[in-house]
Amino acid sequence: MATDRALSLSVEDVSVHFGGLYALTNVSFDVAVNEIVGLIGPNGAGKTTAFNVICGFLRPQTGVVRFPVLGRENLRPHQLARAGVARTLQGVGLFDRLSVLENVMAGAQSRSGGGLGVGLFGLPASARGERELRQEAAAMLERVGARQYAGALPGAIPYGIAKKVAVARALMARPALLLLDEPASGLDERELGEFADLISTLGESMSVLLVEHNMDFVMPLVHRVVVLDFGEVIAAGTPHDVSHNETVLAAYLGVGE
Amino acid sequence: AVGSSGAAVATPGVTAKTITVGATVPLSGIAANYAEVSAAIAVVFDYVNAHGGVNGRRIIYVRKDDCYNINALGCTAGVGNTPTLTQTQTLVTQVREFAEVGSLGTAAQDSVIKYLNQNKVPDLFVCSGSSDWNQPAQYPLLFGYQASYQAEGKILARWIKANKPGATVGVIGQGDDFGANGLAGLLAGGLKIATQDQLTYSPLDGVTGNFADITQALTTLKSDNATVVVLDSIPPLTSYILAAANKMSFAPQWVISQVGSDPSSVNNPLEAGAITLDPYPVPTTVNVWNQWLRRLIAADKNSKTWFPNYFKGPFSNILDGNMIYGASIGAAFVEALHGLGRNGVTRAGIVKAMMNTHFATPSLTPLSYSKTNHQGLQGGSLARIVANTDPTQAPRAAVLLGNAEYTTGDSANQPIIVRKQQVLPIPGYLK
Amino acid sequence: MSSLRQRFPSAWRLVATLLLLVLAVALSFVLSPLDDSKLAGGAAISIVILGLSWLIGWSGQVSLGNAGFMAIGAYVTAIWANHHATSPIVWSLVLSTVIGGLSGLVLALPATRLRGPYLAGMTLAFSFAVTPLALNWRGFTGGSGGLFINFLSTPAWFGGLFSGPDALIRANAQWPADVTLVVAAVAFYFMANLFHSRVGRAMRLVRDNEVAAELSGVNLQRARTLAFVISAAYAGLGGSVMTLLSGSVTPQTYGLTLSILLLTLMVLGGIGTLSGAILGGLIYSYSDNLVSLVNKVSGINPTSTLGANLKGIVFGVLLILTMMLAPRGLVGAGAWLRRAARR
Amino acid sequence: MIRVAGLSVTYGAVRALRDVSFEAPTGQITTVIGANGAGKTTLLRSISGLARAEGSIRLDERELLGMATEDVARLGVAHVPEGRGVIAELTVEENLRLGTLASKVPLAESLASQYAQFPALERRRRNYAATLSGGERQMLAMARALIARPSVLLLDEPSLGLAPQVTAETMRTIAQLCASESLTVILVEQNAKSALRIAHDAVVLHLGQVAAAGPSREIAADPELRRYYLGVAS
Amino acid sequence: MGSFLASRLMTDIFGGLATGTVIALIALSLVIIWQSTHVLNFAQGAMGMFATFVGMNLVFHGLNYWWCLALSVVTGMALGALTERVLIRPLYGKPEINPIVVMIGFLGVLEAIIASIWTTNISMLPSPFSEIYYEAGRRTILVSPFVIYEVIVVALVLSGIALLFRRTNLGLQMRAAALSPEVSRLLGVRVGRLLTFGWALSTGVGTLAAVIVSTGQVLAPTNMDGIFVSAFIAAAVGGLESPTGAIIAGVSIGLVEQFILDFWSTSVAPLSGVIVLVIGLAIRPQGLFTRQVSRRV
Ligand SMILES: Nc1ncnc2c1ncn2[C@@H]1O[C@H](COP(=O)(O)OP(=O)(O)OP(=O)(O)O)[C@@H](O)[C@H]1O
Ligand SMILES: Nc1ncnc2c1ncn2[C@@H]1O[C@H](COP(=O)(O)OP(=O)(O)OP(=O)(O)O)[C@@H](O)[C@H]1O
Ligand SMILES: [Mg+2]
Ligand SMILES: [Mg+2]
Repeated sequence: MATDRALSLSVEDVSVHFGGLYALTNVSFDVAVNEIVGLIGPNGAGKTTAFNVICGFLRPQTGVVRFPVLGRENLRPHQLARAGVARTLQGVGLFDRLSVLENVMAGAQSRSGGGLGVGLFGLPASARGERELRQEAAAMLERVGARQYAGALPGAIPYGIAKKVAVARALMARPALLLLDEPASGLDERELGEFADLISTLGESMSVLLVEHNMDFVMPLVHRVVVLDFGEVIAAGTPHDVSHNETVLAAYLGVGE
Repeated sequence: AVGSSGAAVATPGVTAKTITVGATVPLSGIAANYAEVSAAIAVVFDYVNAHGGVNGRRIIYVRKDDCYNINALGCTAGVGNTPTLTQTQTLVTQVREFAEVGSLGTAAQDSVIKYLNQNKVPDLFVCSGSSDWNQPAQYPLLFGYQASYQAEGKILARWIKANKPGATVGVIGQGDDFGANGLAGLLAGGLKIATQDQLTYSPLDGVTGNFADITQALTTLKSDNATVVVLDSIPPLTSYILAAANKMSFAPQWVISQVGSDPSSVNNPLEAGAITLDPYPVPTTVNVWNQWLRRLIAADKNSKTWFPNYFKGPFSNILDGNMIYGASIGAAFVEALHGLGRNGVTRAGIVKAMMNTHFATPSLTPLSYSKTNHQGLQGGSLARIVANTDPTQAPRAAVLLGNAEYTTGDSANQPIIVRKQQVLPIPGYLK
Repeated sequence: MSSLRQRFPSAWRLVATLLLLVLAVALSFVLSPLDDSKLAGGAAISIVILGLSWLIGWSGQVSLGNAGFMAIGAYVTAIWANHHATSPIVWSLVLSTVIGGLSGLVLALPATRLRGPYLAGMTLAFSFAVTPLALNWRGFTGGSGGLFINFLSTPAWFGGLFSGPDALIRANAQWPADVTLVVAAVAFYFMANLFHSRVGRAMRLVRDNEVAAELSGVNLQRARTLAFVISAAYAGLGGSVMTLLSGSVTPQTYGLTLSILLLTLMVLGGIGTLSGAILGGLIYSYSDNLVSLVNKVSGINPTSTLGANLKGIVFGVLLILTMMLAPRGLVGAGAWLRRAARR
Repeated sequence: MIRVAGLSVTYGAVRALRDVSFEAPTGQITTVIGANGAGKTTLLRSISGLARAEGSIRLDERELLGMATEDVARLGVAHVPEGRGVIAELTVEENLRLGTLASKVPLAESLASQYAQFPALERRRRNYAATLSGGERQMLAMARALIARPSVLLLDEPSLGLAPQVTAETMRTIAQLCASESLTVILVEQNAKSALRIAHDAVVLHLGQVAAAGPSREIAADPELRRYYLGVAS
Repeated sequence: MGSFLASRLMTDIFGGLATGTVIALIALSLVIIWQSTHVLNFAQGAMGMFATFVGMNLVFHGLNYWWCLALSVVTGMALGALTERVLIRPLYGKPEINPIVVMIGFLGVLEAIIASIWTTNISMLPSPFSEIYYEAGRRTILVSPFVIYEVIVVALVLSGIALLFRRTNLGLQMRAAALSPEVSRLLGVRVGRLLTFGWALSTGVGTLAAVIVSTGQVLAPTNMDGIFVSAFIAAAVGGLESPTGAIIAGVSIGLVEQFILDFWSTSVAPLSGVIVLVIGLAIRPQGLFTRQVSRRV
């Protein structure tokens, strides 16, 4: 998974509110190149909202999201996708009427070539690209362990498989920054282990920001953890520091778990 | 190599025993009540066939529904974009008609006259008062039947000037040729109509049921104190306009174009008292043609499905304007054909016959064509709609006011000719 | 063969299209003049259905307004023909396509912001407005009488191919049919390419899940607009061909009813497929044969009240039954049968 | 008590369940575990009448198979489906009201008890469910099932997306309800470790068949199963 | 001059109200069907007309107007219920566009049936109230006892429907059944019955509208065609989720149309729906009165 791009991310002083509800208040954190960062916190803390701000789905009321390499701010989601930011969604978020294989191919939409003209005239570039994509997507499905579902429609596959397909789709973009929103929910313990290995490998070639409620899974995997509660950063640091932080224990992890 | 001449090529639609003619007409949709016109043509042909045909040939009459050329769900679709064209193509290429007889509707027939001309098919007695049928130079095979809306307008204008001098006149007209030509006729007849009263509505109102603009038009006319209002509308809309005016207690003298005045189609008591131009002396004048038509209908086995109202409707046994209109076209075509003899039935022959015949029709005005005039009737008789007290009669009927009036042309300088009521006798072979 | 098909898909599509075209033109020599005319009408309407199928089946945007774009193409052709009687018809076709597409762009500005029933409402309003607008702009459109142009006139060399008593009628019916078939073949070829291109996939992504599509790098606004533009261009082309076939354009022709008819034909044939569009066109052409068949079988007098209205019933029942028995249209039913046979 | 006997479900060529039999006793939590695609969701869907199945499912001698879903629900079977099943276009409180249709307890009282359990929901009661975060939606689904005071509770991966603390608390509540209100719970979980901890009995599904069944303590101790499902090297 | 303008404005406002309320009533029936089954019913107009013919035709045979009205509405409800059971029920879960096409087919069938049973001959349906407009000075104010009756009916039906959907458990269940049938079933909602009820209710309201449209007018199969399109547009502008929105949009279309007619041109009048739509949707694409529910991610 060689990527020619490298992206770091810095979230600076971001606030988002919906009417009277403060989803994020002056949140700042960053993700360095090839770093794996965990973003954790109770339900409704603002994790997904932070992702939405980073991806350009939401404009924060204050603050900015910077990708120092790109040197541009306020990009729209599709522009970010082309710049190398890929993301999985908290739910399933697959394309209902596309087969699993096509779903994975769709991940490469931002980098495959050919506009309207190429498409209309069916120029060779378009055909060749399609064939290569198909092979690459099949390999990707193999890699996440969902190969046998390639021909199925998303509605007919088990939840755990759907989550894997979603990750495969994100990887097809050959991202430089990967945002994963609860990618491991619905996986059993054995699969969690395999999945953790996958992410560690990815971390060597891209930056990863990971939201997950399963601490046994997150803590050993990430380099750094940021903890949100009620829209504010209440702690940040190494997994070890954070998991012994009093505030975090009280707000999220619970004592004695 | 295309199109050859001489007797070697058989005339389409003509065999030793039959002549096939066709028509595109509305059998369903908003103008479906005009279906009676072509049904009456068919009744005449049936009668003639039952009595040995014309010079030994039976007439096969193929009517195709074109929904008044309005694209409706399930209405004929297929070629090009208009139902009428589709059906006409079927008639020309598959039915292989000799000619069209009695096709109906201005917009409908407008959309196919080129096609018929290109394929050299005579198009006879088009049912509509448009002047489009009168273009002999460009369309030598095309013949109208009705008086032009312009001619009608001129005659109506004459009545208004004579009987309502100094009246404020308003017009509500369909927003197409029908309305425009009608208005042109009124102006050519010397009427003054204030611009704001030249009101139009969309012909599609009849399809969409959107009548708000008519109410608006009436409001304006009323506030302008119009005392005479001329309507160029099809029957359902005439009925609607009368009711809408009644709602605002607006009761001018109504003057209604022939196309939209037939009392049994309008079916509204408010129509009593209106003035109209009626080409036929129906039904109060004792007229041989009426007796004849009743006999034909009684003898025809199909007529029960064709004229449900005549047999069981509220006006049973009443001949309405459409039926007489159709019967007279049927008779006229038979007359033209009759004159050709057994061997003269060619397309060129029928066209010549059209121009040389002085047709016998129930109308009081002459029906004749010439090299330069293909319009048809040139006028009609003024009539007043009255309420009948006789329960055996239709509740309303058109009563002739006097003489037949006609003109030789549409423009202002062609005078109106008035002549005594005089009905030509029914030709012997039709009796 | 199949590997060739995979290696050079667009060349394969080109060959397939040409083969089909040759076949269809050959067929037009065999068929009766009436069938030729029906073939022409069916081919023309299938171009429009294909464009609609692309919009609805691929990009997921329901439009009830495509008859409006047809009207634009039709009027452009008529106005152009009235001013440039001698220019080759190719220009009419191209011009109508381009202006159709541009008008699609204009409608897309508000339309692409809308979803589901709201989009349906907006496009419905557009097609409802076409007739009154055409009636109102007499200067351009000739008002209610419409505009008349010369037919596709049959060239002498083509007429020379025919002889016998029917020569005139046959040549006059077949020439437009063959021209239309060529135009339709071009339109189908381009759409076949689009279906299998990256742009085609972008449409399906937008249709299924807008958020995920954006995350995959699809510019939503652009994709939805492009869908409209292409669909409108196809409708414009179809309207242009219709005008060349019928020699006239009137405001009543392209109203709401036609938009609805297009939608039903598309669904009947099979949404989002090439063959579905062809089937839709054929159904359009031959629906009255079906009605007369029913007339004959049931023995109902076609000129009686019931007989005259029978087509509404037959067409309606046909629509209902197809949706009940073959919810994916006739193409879907065909695929199902093939699968069943294989089992 | 729910008694499943000889249950089979097929989707076209896929046989999702094959001859599954087990019992879920009243007042106990029975957990169903198994790998992705083992058929766990399908099992719960057949109990609710959402999947067409063959065999027999009895709730206290009453045959559920063949009954309409709404009738099963009206017998007191509450189902928290996979993917949460909150109705996004209704408000939080409207969603909860839908849960109380058959209940005789006054609405205000039922609401209060759920708001006490899930305070996050009370703050958002007038908001559309669409605006909730993933975990908040899961809470809503749980609350809506519990508010009906069901006699049978079918939970399809309830911990999905919930913060660890909330999961633990919810499980505690359910365990309490089991004991105090003789609730029958069938719990489907990926997180087998925690599921086995609170369940009395466990059923292990493998490729649509019952691979093992018994008291959860025993299942948790079985070395083979441990290796396979708990990812623990033996 | 001032008073002339004032009376002209009065005329327009009342005229607009008269058309607008009927548009609103039909829009309301569309909203009901949308809220209770998420189907866009293109045959709504024809269904209402069919029921109207069944009942109101008896007026010509001497039956009292109100009995006929009741009969029409009951027929409409039965027709709606039957349609749902026979035509719509088998289509749940099929592509969204299928019920639309089926209802278009049904529209064709119904119109043909009406046309062949009652022929196309026209008769005026007399009104139970005076339809004569009031006069103010020399000008006609487009309001009559019948128009007042019409406005009252619309107000009553609107409040009834709004109460049903917003305040009652039945309404909540209906909405839930339409939004998510499977989840609703899991909660014990009798989805099937509610869908049938929704169709019955909607067609009943649609029939009421059709009777009002046809009263004092020719009873013709096409009476609802144009006004149905306006109603459809009104429903889309107002937001299919909101009965109040439908009413406001419907009345606005009526008013705009009336003003266009008076101050501009009759042939532009059919565009009034478009004008209201473009303005309305430009302000809020998801319908003027739909509350923002969506959260995209
Ligand atoms: N569009 C919106 N309108 C109103 N409130 C919103 C909106 N989007 C998010 N919120 C609220 O903002 C808060 C943060 O939501 P977010 O989805 O970011 O939480 P989260 O940390 O991802 O939680 P979870 O772990 O449960 O997924 C929640 O209380 C949520 O309900
Ligand atoms: N609608 C459907 N059509 C076809 N196959 C289906 C359908 N639903 C489920 N299946 C198949 O049935 C099998 C069982 O699926 P099920 O969803 O019950 O698994 P599961 O155990 O719940 O998995 P997970 O833990 O990942 O949710 C799978 O092979 C799946 O592909
Ligand atoms: Mg979240
Ligand atoms: Mg599952």
